Amino acid sequence: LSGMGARAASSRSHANVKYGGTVVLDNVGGALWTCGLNPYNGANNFITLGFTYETLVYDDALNGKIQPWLASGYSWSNGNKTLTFTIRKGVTWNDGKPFTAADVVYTFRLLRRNPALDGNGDWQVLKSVSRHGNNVVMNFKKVAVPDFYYVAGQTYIVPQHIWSKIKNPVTYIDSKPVSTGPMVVSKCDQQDIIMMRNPHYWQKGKPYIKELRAPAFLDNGPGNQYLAQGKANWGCQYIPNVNTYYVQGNSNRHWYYAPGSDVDLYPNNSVFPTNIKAVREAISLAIDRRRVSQLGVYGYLPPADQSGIVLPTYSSWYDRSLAKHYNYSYNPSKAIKLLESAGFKRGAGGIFQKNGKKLSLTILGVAGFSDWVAELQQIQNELKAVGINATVSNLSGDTQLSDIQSGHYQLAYYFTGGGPSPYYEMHYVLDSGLTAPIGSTATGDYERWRNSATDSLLNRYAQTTSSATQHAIINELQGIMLKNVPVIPVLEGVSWYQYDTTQLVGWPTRSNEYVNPGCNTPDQEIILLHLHLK
Amino acid sequence: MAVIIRRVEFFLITLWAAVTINFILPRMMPGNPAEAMMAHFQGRLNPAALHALEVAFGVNTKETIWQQYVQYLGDIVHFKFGISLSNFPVPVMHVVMQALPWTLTLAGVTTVISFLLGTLIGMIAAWRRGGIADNLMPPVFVIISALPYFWLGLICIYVFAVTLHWLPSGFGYDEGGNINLSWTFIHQAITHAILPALTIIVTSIGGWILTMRNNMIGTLSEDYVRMARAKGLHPMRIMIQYAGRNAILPNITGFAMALGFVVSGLLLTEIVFTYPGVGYLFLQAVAAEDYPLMQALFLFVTIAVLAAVLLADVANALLDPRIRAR
Amino acid sequence: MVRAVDGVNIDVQPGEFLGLVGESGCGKSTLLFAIGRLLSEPAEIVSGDVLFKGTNLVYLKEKQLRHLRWRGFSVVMQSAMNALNPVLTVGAQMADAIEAHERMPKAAMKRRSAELLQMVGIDPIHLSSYPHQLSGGMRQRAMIAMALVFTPDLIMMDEPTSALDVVAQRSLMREIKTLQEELHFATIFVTHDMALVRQYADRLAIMYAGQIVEHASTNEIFDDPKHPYTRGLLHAYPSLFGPKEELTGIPGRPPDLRTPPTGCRFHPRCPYVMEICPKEDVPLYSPRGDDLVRCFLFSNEVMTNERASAPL
Amino acid sequence: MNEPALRSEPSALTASPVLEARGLTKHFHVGGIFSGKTLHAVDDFDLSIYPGEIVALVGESGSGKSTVARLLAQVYKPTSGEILYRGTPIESLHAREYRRHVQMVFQDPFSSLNPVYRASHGVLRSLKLYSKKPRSQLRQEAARILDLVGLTPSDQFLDKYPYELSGGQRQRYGFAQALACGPDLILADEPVSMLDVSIRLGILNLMADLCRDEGLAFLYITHDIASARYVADRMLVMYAGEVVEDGPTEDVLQHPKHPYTQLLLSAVPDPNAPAEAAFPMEMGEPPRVIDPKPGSRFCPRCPYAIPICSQETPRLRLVRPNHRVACHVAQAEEAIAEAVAQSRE
Amino acid sequence: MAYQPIAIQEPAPSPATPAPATGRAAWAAGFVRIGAALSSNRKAVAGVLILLFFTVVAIFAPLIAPYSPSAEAFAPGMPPSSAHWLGTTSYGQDIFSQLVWGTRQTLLIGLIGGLAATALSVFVGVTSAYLGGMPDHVLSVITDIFLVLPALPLMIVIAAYEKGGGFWVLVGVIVITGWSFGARQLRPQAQSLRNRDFLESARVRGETSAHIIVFEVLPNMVSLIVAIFLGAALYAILAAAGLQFLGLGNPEDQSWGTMLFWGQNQEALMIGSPLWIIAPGACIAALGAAVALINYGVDEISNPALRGRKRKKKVYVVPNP
Ligand SMILES: Nc1ncnc2c1ncn2[C@@H]1O[C@H](COP(=O)(O)OP(=O)(O)OP(=O)(O)O)[C@@H](O)[C@H]1O
Ligand SMILES: Nc1ncnc2c1ncn2[C@@H]1O[C@H](COP(=O)(O)OP(=O)(O)OP(=O)(O)O)[C@@H](O)[C@H]1O
Ligand SMILES: [Mg+2]
Ligand SMILES: [Mg+2]
Repeated sequence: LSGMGARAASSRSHANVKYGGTVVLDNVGGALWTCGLNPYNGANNFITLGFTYETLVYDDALNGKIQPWLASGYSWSNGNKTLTFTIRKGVTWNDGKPFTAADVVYTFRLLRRNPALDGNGDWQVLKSVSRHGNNVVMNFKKVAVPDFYYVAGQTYIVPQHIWSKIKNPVTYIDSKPVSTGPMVVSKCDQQDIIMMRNPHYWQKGKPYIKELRAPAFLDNGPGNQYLAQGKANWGCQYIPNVNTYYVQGNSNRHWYYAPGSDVDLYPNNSVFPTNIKAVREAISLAIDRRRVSQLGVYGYLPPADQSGIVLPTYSSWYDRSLAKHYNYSYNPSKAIKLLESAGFKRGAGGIFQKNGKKLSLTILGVAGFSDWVAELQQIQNELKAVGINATVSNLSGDTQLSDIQSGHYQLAYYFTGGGPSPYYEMHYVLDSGLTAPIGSTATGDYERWRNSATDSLLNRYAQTTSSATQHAIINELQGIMLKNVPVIPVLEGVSWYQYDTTQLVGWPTRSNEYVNPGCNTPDQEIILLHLHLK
Repeated sequence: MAVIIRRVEFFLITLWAAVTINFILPRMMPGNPAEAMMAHFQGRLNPAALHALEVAFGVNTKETIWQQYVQYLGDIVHFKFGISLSNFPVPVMHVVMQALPWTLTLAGVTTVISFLLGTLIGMIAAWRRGGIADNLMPPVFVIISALPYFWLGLICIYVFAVTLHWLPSGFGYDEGGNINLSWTFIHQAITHAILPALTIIVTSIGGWILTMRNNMIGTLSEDYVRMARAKGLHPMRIMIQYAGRNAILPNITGFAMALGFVVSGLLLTEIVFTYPGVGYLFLQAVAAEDYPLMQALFLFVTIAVLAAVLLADVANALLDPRIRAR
Repeated sequence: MVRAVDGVNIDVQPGEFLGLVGESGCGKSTLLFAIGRLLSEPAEIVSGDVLFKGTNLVYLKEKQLRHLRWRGFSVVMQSAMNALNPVLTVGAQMADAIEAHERMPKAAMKRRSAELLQMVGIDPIHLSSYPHQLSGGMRQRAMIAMALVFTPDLIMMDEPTSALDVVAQRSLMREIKTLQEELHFATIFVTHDMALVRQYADRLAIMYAGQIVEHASTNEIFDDPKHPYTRGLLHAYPSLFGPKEELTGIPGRPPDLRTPPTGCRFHPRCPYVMEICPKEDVPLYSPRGDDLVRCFLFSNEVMTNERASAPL
Repeated sequence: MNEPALRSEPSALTASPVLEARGLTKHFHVGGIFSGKTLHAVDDFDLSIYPGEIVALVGESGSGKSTVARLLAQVYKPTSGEILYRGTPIESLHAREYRRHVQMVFQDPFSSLNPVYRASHGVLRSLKLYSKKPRSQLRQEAARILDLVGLTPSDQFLDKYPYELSGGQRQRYGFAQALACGPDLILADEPVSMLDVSIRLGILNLMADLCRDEGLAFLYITHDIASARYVADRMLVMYAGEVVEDGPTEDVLQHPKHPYTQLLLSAVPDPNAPAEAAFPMEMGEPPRVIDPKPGSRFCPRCPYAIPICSQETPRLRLVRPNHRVACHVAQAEEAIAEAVAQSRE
Repeated sequence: MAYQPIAIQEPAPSPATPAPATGRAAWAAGFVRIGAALSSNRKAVAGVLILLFFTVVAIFAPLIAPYSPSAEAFAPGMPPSSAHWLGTTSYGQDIFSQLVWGTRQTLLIGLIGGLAATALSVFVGVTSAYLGGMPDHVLSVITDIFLVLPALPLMIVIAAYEKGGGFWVLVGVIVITGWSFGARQLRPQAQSLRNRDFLESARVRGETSAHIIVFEVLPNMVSLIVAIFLGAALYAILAAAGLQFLGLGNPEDQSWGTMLFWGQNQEALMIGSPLWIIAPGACIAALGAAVALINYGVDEISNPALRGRKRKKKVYVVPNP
């Protein structure tokens, strides 16, 4: 056995903890609740995952630390092609039925039967899942160690005795989940979801709090107001000028935003002018990321690093010397020099051009994201300042995504996907396995970066469980990011997180960041388990 | 009889047209619901989820547009609206039914109040031509009716909810309240509806005042009103039975239309006040390219308007014998 | 400011049928409305009195007036089409009138209404009909029935037959006349049809430009018209039966009441115009008997001075 | 009898007619789209008008007089029947060609002038469309026409606005517009119905003058039978969409053959005669013009009706020289009288 | 019965402008007539003054606005001061400058949207009424369908469907959803005109249908058309503000609606820059009120019965002779 935490989840003494209290979770869903809590397809499941359905392990996205959860242990074997879980004993479903390895196997087979439910793509890497007594054995098609995060950390286990009776699990609404988690949904209507403490929860004595309530918000505005009025004690959204609006000098109100994955400018690597490396470098140098952040979101999103490493979250993976060598800090004059040395000449209005082609491009943004609109406006101005004529086109979210996926763009502002190590983001933005020719849908690598060295690095990473090898590979990938600038990280996305200690304590804090803060799934369960009355 | 046949004919043609537009519009929109869902989650979903979503939503269906249309018409006839994509996997009917009562109540009550009040004020203003009521009310409310009502809503929230704490700023009822027919719930519902209702009434009443006043001034110069005076009738009776009743007739259809429109027109109000009605669902459905939901909502609103217009015809016929004869 | 009716004196005795004739727009309807205090803005009575059985209506409070209306005097309006409330049944409108002045059980009210309709030749079934369900002639009759609810002392009728063709007109006129003889109410009957009043009126008042120009018994006026305008009127009618002759009518056109001609208002069109006519207002005076006329031609002083020079 | 001879007898009766209508029929669709009801506004209308002739068209209100005029003026399309202008079917004439020669004066002088223009707008437009005179002389020409219809001083009347005009003046602008086209025939629809006596007379005299001086023909539609007698050579009596009597004016008035004509004439108030006794058919059902059944339409009100009246539609037949009537009874009487006369001979 | 002098107050004097003899002038005269009548109506004068004020602001925006509206050049969230009359946004833009520049687009939307919708209403309404029969039936049903379709949701669908939702998309959406109301009002009036004898008179005179519609029918409806235009303009202004507020316009446009969008997005009322929301809303309200007032005036002008009775009644006493 390897990589196993010694103890089951934190089990400190409950002696001096007061029970009771209500958590009011202010997580804007942009819709009224319809109580679709199906863990695989429910529109509202984000509010309950973790609290209700649980995963085999808890894989912390901030530091990659793995805690055993419904599985009390796991091991890799067969050249990392076989993964064996030992299923925890003494866990029961909240209807009192015991939880067994059969439920786990059932869950995975359910996903295989219904690709519509397999949102993590488990069966793109899995070959088979079978039960051996109290163990569950998974065979992989190919070595894919990083997929452990999805298979073990993001796949929610459902009860066989309930789900096997459901005719169509894809359209199963599941408004009262039978699950293993610490809370039980007691009421759900369009305005409120209320969860009560699960008395049968497998972590004895937990949770401490009695009730969790999540009102529905159509929009950030009312959600923020609710929070600011002190009606909710756990918030998960962007609040403009949070100190004025929310904290208001109240020492019980806090916020801190932990960076997770970058927001990038994707330069289309196969069209002019973003196929020119110098142009991409110049863009990266021309952007004053701090100011962009300041304008868009009051500086709450930290400026991103061209290496693609989210700091300080993954600082242990960061190659400082390499970054220093390439030095992508804000430097417009260097950007201009680069363009000049690449053969561009200043033309009308100070815009560079080469062979009669103007250095002008369109940036795709999203009209609905006001912060992006503001940020792109700033970026557009900064690019103009170095002689790049950028115009912003703000589209609807899905149109933008569709254009990005099909490669019909020059420069686009979009998210990246993350995971418990920088690998996940690197994989998302650089793996040519995810890309597609222009006109077809890419599921990652939207900029169409095709480089065999990169691909083999990513491949090698997927095969190893050795931390040292992983670090070495990530270092090399940072080199590629800095040297070739396939994508341009601009800001680091954060998990929005506000909390109120008037009644409840035990929140993760900047200094005690025991879990990825915010409202991530299933991470929010860990926070809940820590909360108790003052 | 002919009137009713003509009405039913109009009803059917309009319904068909609305249903068809309803079918075409969402299909003309670029993108697809799976991508909309991905975009909604702002990069938090695993890229692999797109495939799962497409399978679940049946995005890349091979059916021709005609097959889809026929299928669609068939479903509508059977009141099958399918599953809402943005609320997957909850059926559209459930989503709509959850929201509809709120909107209907708010819209219905406000429109009726606004119509009755406006009509009354208009009637009095015209009756006391040149009096204080006449010189003050119509212009003031006409100006107020030019206010953007959502903006008025924002200001009201700021003043009455945030600053003064007199009234709740949103929702249909208190947090944690239970929806039932208890007095507590009704009381909550009323308190929560006051601000949204107020903004709607205040901004819509001007139109009613003005049209009623103008109609009434017209009927007041009719010979039958002079005749009523000659007969020595009580002034109240002349104002209501002779001038008022004839003046209100042209407004009834407008009233019905308004009744139908507010169902969708409440949209901005509902957003501003986080009111749990169908208005917001529209926006959500459009943003998420949730065809089934969008179609159902369009259909419901169109039917609501048409039904209101039909009702107005009935009311007109009841109040105006001349129409009955035709 | 238009003086639509200016200095008019008329009187009508119980049981009398007074015809009021004049060109269109000369103020006939306005006069009737003024008598009933039914002028609506912007029209108003600026001076004068209306003595109804000794009571001056002009100074009566609206409330007192209400009690006098319909019981004392009633009106049949010019356009029956518009004078009935389109949304109430004929019966309801009659009941309205009754209720306003008298407490009466519903059944009695209905009986009375039915009686009245029958009296004017309408089937009482039409009590529950709406105005639009009646023909023009029936509507006129219904109005007359309504005016008779309390058998008032005075009924003012404003061109009650203008909407009808000759056949219908004649039968209605005959009914009015019969009713009047039976019930003995006074009638003021407005029309511009000379032929009609010739047949039905006891006395005639001829109006021109807001003034009465001649007021005498019907026979007197037809046999010996005095005012040149009356003469013109009589000479503008082609006859269906008499000999065919060329007619000339009255030259010129009616004056604009905003700026009425000075002196005698008819002088610009008058074939007998004299020097004095544009200069002095003519009073309505009686050259002989009860007949009144507003023309200098018959004034003694003028006559002696100028008669010789003016052809008559 | 003082016969003022307003104008010479219609000498042109022998010439060819200006306008001929044959079997003119107009049905209106009434009710909703699904109700198949048809209103027979005009049925089987025949007419010939000769140059210099005035034909009066009288009849009950709603009997289809205006509809006839509008059909002849091509404002309505006939349901069936044909109209010939000087022997040519009008379909084969250019629209403007026909307009130029056949003009109409509308019933209501208050709505026939466009309130946004000077009253002379119509006259000037007509001249612009049809006059061969140079543009600069159009105004002069218009003034001449206004003079002709008695709107003097014409200079002043050229610049007046409709709201400044009295009814009689408006009516004459209508005439002026019609005249400006230089027509052969004017269809005058109740041109005097709402005017008071003196204005009425002015217009009648004007028509007579025009007829005599310019050889114009008129179709004069009216309720006022006395005025028809005053100007018209021939008189047509309509009842419920059908012509029931047609003959020289004096003859029709002296010898009315159709019971409706008799009723009509008896009802005209006569200032020289006191009111007389009721006429038997005064009251009675209004005629049925919506989906009528065959038979005489006057039958339900007719005291002389015989069985055939309710079964067979009577046709117009000659009963006296130039005098035709559509009545079974009158025709039968005439036949008997003729037979008697013949047998006497 | 005794002596009866009666006075009738003259109706408001008929408009002084003479009716012209030619077609084009009839149009002009129609407008002149309305203009003249408007100037005598106090409410309308107030409306026109407000409108003029905004027009001047829009035309001279570059001169009036102290700063560039989009420059994020100042400290964010500043309260009103002499340098920034209305303070700054949370992006550090000058609110007053934004307000001034925003006048342009808002006015343009009202003008262009109103004109286009009116043109469509007139075209459909009048054609339908004039042609009658089947075309009338079809056009009326189309009008009614557009009237019955829920406008705001339809707008949202169309606005979302056209990427970015720029100015022209906004105008297009407003026109598509806004014309039917006017057409519905115009049709009966055109229909009642259609059977007026002066049109048949023109037809008998030999005029073409096009000539009759343009030069005989329409000049008679100038005041209704103006009223419809004002209604449509008001609708356009409010609808555009609503759409932009929802983020369905182009958020980079300078207009009052987008200001509301940004202000609401940044929770301006809560973070101490309330003027960011209050000012543009108040401006929309003022502009809307101006249009509503003018409309009110036009209403009174086109319907003489509605004219106010502001003049004191003069009572003339006629001396008894
Ligand atoms: N409301 C009003 N405003 C202005 N002038 C008016 C008003 N009512 C009537 N008049 C004027 O008063 C005069 C008399 O009108 P009135 O209706 O009494 O005429 P009439 O003799 O009844 O005419 P008719 O025979 O056509 O009914 C007319 O010149 C008319 O223009
Ligand atoms: N456009 C139309 N649509 C339907 N019915 C019509 C139309 N025009 C006329 N009618 C009907 O045709 C019949 C004849 O009407 P018309 O106007 O010709 O009568 P008229 O003899 O001129 O009557 P009046 O003397 O009242 O002018 C009437 O019953 C009328 O209702
Ligand atoms: Mg009158
Ligand atoms: Mg007619």
